[in-house]
Amino acid sequence: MDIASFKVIVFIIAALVAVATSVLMVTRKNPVHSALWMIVTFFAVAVIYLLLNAQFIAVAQVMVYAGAIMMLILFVIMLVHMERGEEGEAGKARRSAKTRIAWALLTIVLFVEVLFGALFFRMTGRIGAYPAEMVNKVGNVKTIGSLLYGQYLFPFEIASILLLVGIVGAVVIVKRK
Amino acid sequence: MLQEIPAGFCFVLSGVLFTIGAIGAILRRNVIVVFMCIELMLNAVNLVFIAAAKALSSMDGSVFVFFIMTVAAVEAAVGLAIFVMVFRLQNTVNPYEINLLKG
Amino acid sequence: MADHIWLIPFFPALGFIVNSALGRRTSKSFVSWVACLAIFLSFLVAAAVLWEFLKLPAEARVFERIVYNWIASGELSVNIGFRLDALSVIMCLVVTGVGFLIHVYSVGYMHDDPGVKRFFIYLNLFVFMMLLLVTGNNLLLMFVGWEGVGLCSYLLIGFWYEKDSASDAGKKAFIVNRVGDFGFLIGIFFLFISLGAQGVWTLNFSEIGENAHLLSGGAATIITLLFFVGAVGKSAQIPLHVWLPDAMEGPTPVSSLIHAATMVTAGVYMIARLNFLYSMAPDTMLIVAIIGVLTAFFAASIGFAQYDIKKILAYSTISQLGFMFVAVGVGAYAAGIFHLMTHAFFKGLLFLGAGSVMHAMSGELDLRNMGGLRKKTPVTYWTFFIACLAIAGIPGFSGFFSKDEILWRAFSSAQGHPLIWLLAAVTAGMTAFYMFRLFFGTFHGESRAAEEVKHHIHESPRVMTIPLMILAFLSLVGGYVGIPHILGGDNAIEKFLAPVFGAAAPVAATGNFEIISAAWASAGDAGHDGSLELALMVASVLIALAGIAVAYVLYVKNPGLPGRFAARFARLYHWVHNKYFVDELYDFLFVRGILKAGAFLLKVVDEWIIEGLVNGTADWARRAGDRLRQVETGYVQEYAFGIIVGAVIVVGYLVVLPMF
Amino acid sequence: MNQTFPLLSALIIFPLAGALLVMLLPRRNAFLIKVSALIWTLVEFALSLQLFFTFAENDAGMQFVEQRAWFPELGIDYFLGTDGISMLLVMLTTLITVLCILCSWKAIEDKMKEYYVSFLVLETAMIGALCALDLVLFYIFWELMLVPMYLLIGVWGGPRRIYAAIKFFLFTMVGSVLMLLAILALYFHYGGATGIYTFSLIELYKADIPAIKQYWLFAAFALSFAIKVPMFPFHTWLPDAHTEAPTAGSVILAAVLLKMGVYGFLRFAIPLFPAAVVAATPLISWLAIIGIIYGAVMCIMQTDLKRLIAYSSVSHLGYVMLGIFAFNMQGLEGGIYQMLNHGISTGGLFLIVGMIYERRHTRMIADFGGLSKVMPKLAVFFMIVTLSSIALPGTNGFVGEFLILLGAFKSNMLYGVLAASGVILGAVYMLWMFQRVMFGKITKEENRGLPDLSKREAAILVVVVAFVFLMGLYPGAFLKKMDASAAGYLKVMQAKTAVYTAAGADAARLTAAK
Amino acid sequence: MVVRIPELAFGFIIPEIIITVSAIVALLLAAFGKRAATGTLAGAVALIGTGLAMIFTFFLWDIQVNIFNNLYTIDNFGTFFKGLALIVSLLVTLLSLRYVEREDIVRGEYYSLLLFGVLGMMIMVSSTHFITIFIGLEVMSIAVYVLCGLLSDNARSAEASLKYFLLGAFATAFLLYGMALVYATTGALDIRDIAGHVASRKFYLTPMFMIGMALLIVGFGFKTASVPFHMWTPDVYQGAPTSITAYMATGIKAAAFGAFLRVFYTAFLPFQAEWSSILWLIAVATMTLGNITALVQDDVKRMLAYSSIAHAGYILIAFVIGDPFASSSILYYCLVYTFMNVGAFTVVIILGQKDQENTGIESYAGLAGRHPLVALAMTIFLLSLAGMPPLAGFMGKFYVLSAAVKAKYYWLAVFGVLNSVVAAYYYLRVVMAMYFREPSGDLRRPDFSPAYSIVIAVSVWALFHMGLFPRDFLLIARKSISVFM
Repeated sequence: MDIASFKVIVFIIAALVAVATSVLMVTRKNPVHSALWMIVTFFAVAVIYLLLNAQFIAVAQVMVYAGAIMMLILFVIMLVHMERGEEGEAGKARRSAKTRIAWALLTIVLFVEVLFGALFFRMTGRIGAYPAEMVNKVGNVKTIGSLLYGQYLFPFEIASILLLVGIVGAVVIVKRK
Repeated sequence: MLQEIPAGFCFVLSGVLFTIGAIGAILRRNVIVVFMCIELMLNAVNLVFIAAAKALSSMDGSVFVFFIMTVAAVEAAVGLAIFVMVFRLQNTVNPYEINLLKG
Repeated sequence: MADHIWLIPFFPALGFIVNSALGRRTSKSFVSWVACLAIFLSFLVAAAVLWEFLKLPAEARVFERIVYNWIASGELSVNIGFRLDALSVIMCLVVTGVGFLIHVYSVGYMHDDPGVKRFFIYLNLFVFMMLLLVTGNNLLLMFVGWEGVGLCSYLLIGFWYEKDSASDAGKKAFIVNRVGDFGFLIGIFFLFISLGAQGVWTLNFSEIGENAHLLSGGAATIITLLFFVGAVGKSAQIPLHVWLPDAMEGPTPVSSLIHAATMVTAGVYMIARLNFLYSMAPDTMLIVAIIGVLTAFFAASIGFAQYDIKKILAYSTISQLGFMFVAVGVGAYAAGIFHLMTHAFFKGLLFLGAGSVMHAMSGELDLRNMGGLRKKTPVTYWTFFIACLAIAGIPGFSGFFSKDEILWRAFSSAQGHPLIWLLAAVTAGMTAFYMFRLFFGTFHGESRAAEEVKHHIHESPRVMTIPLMILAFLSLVGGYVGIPHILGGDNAIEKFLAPVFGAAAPVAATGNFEIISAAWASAGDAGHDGSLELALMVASVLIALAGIAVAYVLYVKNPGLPGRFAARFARLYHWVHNKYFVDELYDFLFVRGILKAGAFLLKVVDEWIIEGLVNGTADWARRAGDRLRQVETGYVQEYAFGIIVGAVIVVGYLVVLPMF
Repeated sequence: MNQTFPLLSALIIFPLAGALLVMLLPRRNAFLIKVSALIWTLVEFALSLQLFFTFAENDAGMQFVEQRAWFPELGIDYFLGTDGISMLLVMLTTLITVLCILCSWKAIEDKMKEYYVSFLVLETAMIGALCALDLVLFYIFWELMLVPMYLLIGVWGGPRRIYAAIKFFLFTMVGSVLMLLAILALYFHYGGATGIYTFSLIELYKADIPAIKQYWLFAAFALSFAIKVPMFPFHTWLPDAHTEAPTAGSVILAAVLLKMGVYGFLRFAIPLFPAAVVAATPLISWLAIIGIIYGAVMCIMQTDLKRLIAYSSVSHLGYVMLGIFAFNMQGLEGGIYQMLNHGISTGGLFLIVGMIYERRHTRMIADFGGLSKVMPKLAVFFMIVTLSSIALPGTNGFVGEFLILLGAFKSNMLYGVLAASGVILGAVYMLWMFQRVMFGKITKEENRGLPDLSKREAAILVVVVAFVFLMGLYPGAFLKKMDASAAGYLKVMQAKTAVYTAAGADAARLTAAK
Repeated sequence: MVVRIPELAFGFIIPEIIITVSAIVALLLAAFGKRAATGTLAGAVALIGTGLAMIFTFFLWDIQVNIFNNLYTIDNFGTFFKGLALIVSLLVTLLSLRYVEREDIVRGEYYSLLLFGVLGMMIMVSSTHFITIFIGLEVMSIAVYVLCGLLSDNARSAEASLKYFLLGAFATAFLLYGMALVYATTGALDIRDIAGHVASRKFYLTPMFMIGMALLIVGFGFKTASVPFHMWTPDVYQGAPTSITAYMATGIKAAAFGAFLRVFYTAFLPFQAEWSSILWLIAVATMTLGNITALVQDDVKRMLAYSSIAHAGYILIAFVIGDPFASSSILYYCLVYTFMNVGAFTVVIILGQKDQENTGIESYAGLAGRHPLVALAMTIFLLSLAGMPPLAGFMGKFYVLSAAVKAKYYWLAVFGVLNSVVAAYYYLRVVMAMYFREPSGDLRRPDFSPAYSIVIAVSVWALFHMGLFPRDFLLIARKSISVFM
């Protein structure tokens, strides 16, 4: 088994896992279970990132999403005792199962439309300056780092402000009278 | 045998994840789960960026994904604060019970 | 004098203005005498003009004076200008003369009425308008007077506005007149346009007269018919006669002045004034004559069965106006004007007499409650008697000359016809009958009045009786200005009027009528040695005498008889008594018709269709708004779903649609 | 006065300045507010007299022209001017405004300041709309008229004022927004064809527009103006607006605002789109005739005085439209003259009804009867104005109506005859109304003690009646002012329409030949 | 491997820097200052900062330069919208001075977030790169998510915040997906690169690219509150603190339109035929739906929310047309809309009290009698919103419509004007209540403060000025738009 087909097999497995766990995430009644399944999804996606030569992103995915964000979410779920399940009476009465299925189907139409695009995908884009070999030679993290602190310094700085805004926002909301 | 993972595969997968996220976002009755579904949709977006970056030999996609992640983190922080606030005031996080504003 | 003819209408106008301005601050008598004086001054001016006319050769007897340009727009240019010729000077004299007498009479008659100042103000305004009608030098000015007298008639009929019947009658008079005016107005337009098409844009009488020959026969017929519609309205001819009897709601001097002596004759005057047009339109003239004679006959027949003395006089007026129309219809314009004049005397007198009777009887009008007044009101009795003789056409009295002239011309002239004569003659007999029925019923026999009324019966004051006497005198001698040749006179009035009507050489009649009339004309010519005329005269006098005799038998000798007649011919009596139900017919056709149509339009078109559309749109928008607001459920996931739907649509539109 | 003094601008700005002044006055001092509004409008009237007397009668073109660039990139100018047609309407406006202020003296006690401010602003808008020769400027004034009138109806109106006000506003707005589009389309068409992008009316008169496009544009303009006039199927806002408006509101609405519709036709819709005019003349004439008769029949059915007079306006404005669309001298001048007449006489009627209303607080005809007895002075004025309204000769109404009917008859006999039948109906409804209100016995106790006219009221009505007679007896004073303009107008229109009628005739001949 | 450190072009972003610094100062004041005075002080800082930024923005006029490795651009278009954002900031800060105190909102942070939001807007409209656009958008959005929920102990405010946040994140996912797909097909994130690539003929229409474009429409459509992505608008506008509603209705909308415009007019201009046809539908739907639903609203704040949807529809008319004339009218419209809307919301604020907003239309009954000047001002704002001359709202509509007519979009124009008639009805309903009705209920003193008066006076003056002398403003707008065409 050469490396390429191995990659494909791993990809297929990771993809299936991602789909399956995300379906589970959506269907679990208990939000804690959902959150846990979601973490699995994130891991699966991180695997795909690795396959796509995006090591830095894969790591960041695990750290930021699976680690930080999901922990935060779980924490909040526990904090406000939302793990009891979600189905309140008001929600039940509101929409019948049929409607919900119809909604889901309509959303799938969107997917079909998007699929349409994916299937007709051709390489029309401009080829960039960072072929895989070059990136691998320099190192993925280093490349991204140099881009972030170089070319994309400005948005990077703004992102810091964004984080500040986020912090202030979260604090204000919680501390407000 | 395939040399590389075709970008099309990733796009399809991303589409599937996006759709699942969207369906979850409109059907689940817990705002936190809804928010998680939205995060899933963002992941789908990330997947497209990474796959495209790979296919195009470009790093811009990865950089973008980095920013998306940052934003996702910030959103999570603010969003969860908001959920807590709503929960405190209305004692529910069921979106179907939060409708003082309508019409 | 020629430069001062504007004074004729000016004095009444001045009287009107002075009285309106000062009326509130001055006494009743001041107002009344100012009014009388104004009329009298006009009369003097008119008389002076006449005097001057008589000194001038016949052709020169036209005074015209333009005061200022009134309306000018494009080709249309209308002046305020006055014109006096033989015709209008006679009219002026009648209007101011009779008008003055009636003014004076009114001073007494209206003495106790609280609205006496208003009365004289209206009356002066009326005379002004009437003089404007008569002296205006163009059609539009005539129309101003025409409508103006209508207005005054309206105001004066409704003088006692607190009585619903009075204000109803006034309104009815005005509206019916407006129907006629509508015809008049269209006639003016048609004339203006038709002449304009020939390059003459004018409404001036003399210019129209000079250029009338440019019109085609058809145009002339239409124009004259339209004008005739106006005349029918103003002069209360069939079918627009309905207003005049009701007009008797006004004070009696008003009935006398407006609804007997002057205004109602305006139609006759107008046709006479436009004789050059009518002479071009024999078909119209035939219609005029037929309408005239039918009106005369039917109005007289209604007069048989009325009990209200003023109503009887009103029908008599209609009937007499019919005679005048017969005259102008057969081309005997001078005869028509002659009768107009004599009629002004005797009918004015009759009304004033009736007013005097009312004065005596405390306002009683019903013939059934009168009788025996002869002793107590001698002046009224005798003057009334003279007037009755005049209207009946007893030789020697004014009515005889004028009526006989009409009858003869109806028989003999080119447009005349024996049938017209026959009907007219019969009508003359009927006139004699119902007038004497009135006369006997009022003055002879036992008094049928209530006791308290009886005590108050007294002769009117001098200020009222003197005008009566003067008018009686005029009724007696007024006819002598027009003694026919056959009786040895020279028909002075016809001669005097000849310059006005001279141009109006009657055109030969056309159509079927041509044959008959031609035959009769030749017959007339053949017998025109005087014997035929004399024979007819005698016949008409006999008919009139017969009428009087029958009246005498029925109402003096044998008073029970009429009741039995009425019972015998109950149905006929019912019809006649109710004036052939014309009022009811009109009420059904027009009044109710319009009300029904109006109700329909209001409900269906305005409220249902138009408002329905408008409000329907508004409602629709509101309901749509309500629907749409229900989409805003307040559920955040439904909003998210909305975004998805939008995305599906946008993506579908941009991506999927172009694929097909 | 030299010609350089911007008289029209002064006329437009002056009331606005007055509005600002009144706004600054202390609210407490009601008398001061009233008097300053009155003086202000009087001075405005005096200013407009200057316009009247310095107006050159023989000049068919625009006079007192002021043109200043406002937005040169778009070709929007501050462009004013007046001719014999608009000048007289300006006069009418300034006169009627004075009367309106006077008649509101006692009637308005609530929010007095706002009331007079609204009135003054309205005056500015009206005069502006009459003088504007730039389409955008015109539109601005045109729309500006809506707001104060809306407030006048809505704030100081009767019980159903809110409905009436909003109906008035929306009806008018539907038309005017479409007109705005048409203005723009015209602008771009002309700009595209000639390269001159301008909203100047004088320039746009030269536009040569394909017939089909003309139909559309004319339809948009005509709709706007027809609603304002109002012509037959668009009239239903009028009875409501009139009925609910305060007296002065009804007066100004009837006397001036309705004229704006006709004026719009005259100044804009007709000269700009000759081909469409040729095609639409029968339609408009028929609508006018229907309006005349329909309005009259509606009047007969009314039980509310103001509603009745409102419907009579529909009828009268039908005459005006008919006259104008006769396209001859008599019809045109008659139409313009009748606009002035209608302003005076219907304005007068509303004034009188307002005076009665002030005393009795009802407008239902059935509540009256026999008022002549208690109010003899009012009866006289009422009678005169009524007669003027039914066009009795000697009054102003006659001159206008006669000219209109003559003009209509000249252009099409059938139109003339049908329209003239309105003369009969006019007498029917007006006299019946008069009878029911003024004649008969006093049946209602409340009516017995009504006071007669006060000096102020009498003064108002004396002015109205003076104009009734002045215009009836000496119309030359006014007709002369418009003669040159009207003649010039017709000449231009004939030249313009000749192209289309001739083309139409040719086309007809061609098809016949086939 | 070359690390391209961008040149330090701080001279061109002084306004942004000033805003950031003021925001941080305000924040620090909130954190360390004494309770009583800091709020006002923070407000003052915000005002001064905005004012300074405005002055420096003014100096940027007519400068065209790309900085930070072409991620950021200074051009008249961006400068115009920056100025607009600063105007919004100034007005909203002013009216917040009293409002925040009344509603007991945490003040230092409030101003800080407000300024951060403005910063986001400024970045968003000056960005020529998807990443910067996105980051700017998020800075703005996150700040506003929080601001929406700042009414203390107010469930509605919290709910508004929640809804806005959830839907905002949801829509952002669509926007990002769109960007990703565009990137995947073109390989570029810089909008000029995209345009260049599209124009270089190597590119042909692929479905994926179109989907990307479509999803961008969805994303921007959400921020601009276009139908059918508008559904959050009424709820959020109603629930948020009124000052923030004004801020959202004017600032955010303008910034979103700015970015929308820049992206579509730069990157997707060759596909104008495609996107303008779908936007045609969206424009009509937006106008109609906004107006018709506003008809039945009894809550003035909510009604204004729907009206803001409708106004987005009018702006979209010009967007659809897409010639320079039309585009410049968008700018003018946004400017005008800012003043009338802020003014109207200020009046809404004045009539409210702590914990009692009094936004029901019945609270406006008889206002003219009690407070004639407030009523007059409100009338002017509403009439301007309705497009009555000579107010600026009319001129705005006038330009939009003339652009439509010029480009022969007659039906669009007809829809536009008919909608404005519908709109007149509900604006007039408020006028009606103020002037025609008698007051009902207890008459409490409205909450006056000089700050409100200044905002109202400035807005009224601006509406008259821009209505009567629109020339300068439109010329500026034209000049701004000329960077694209």
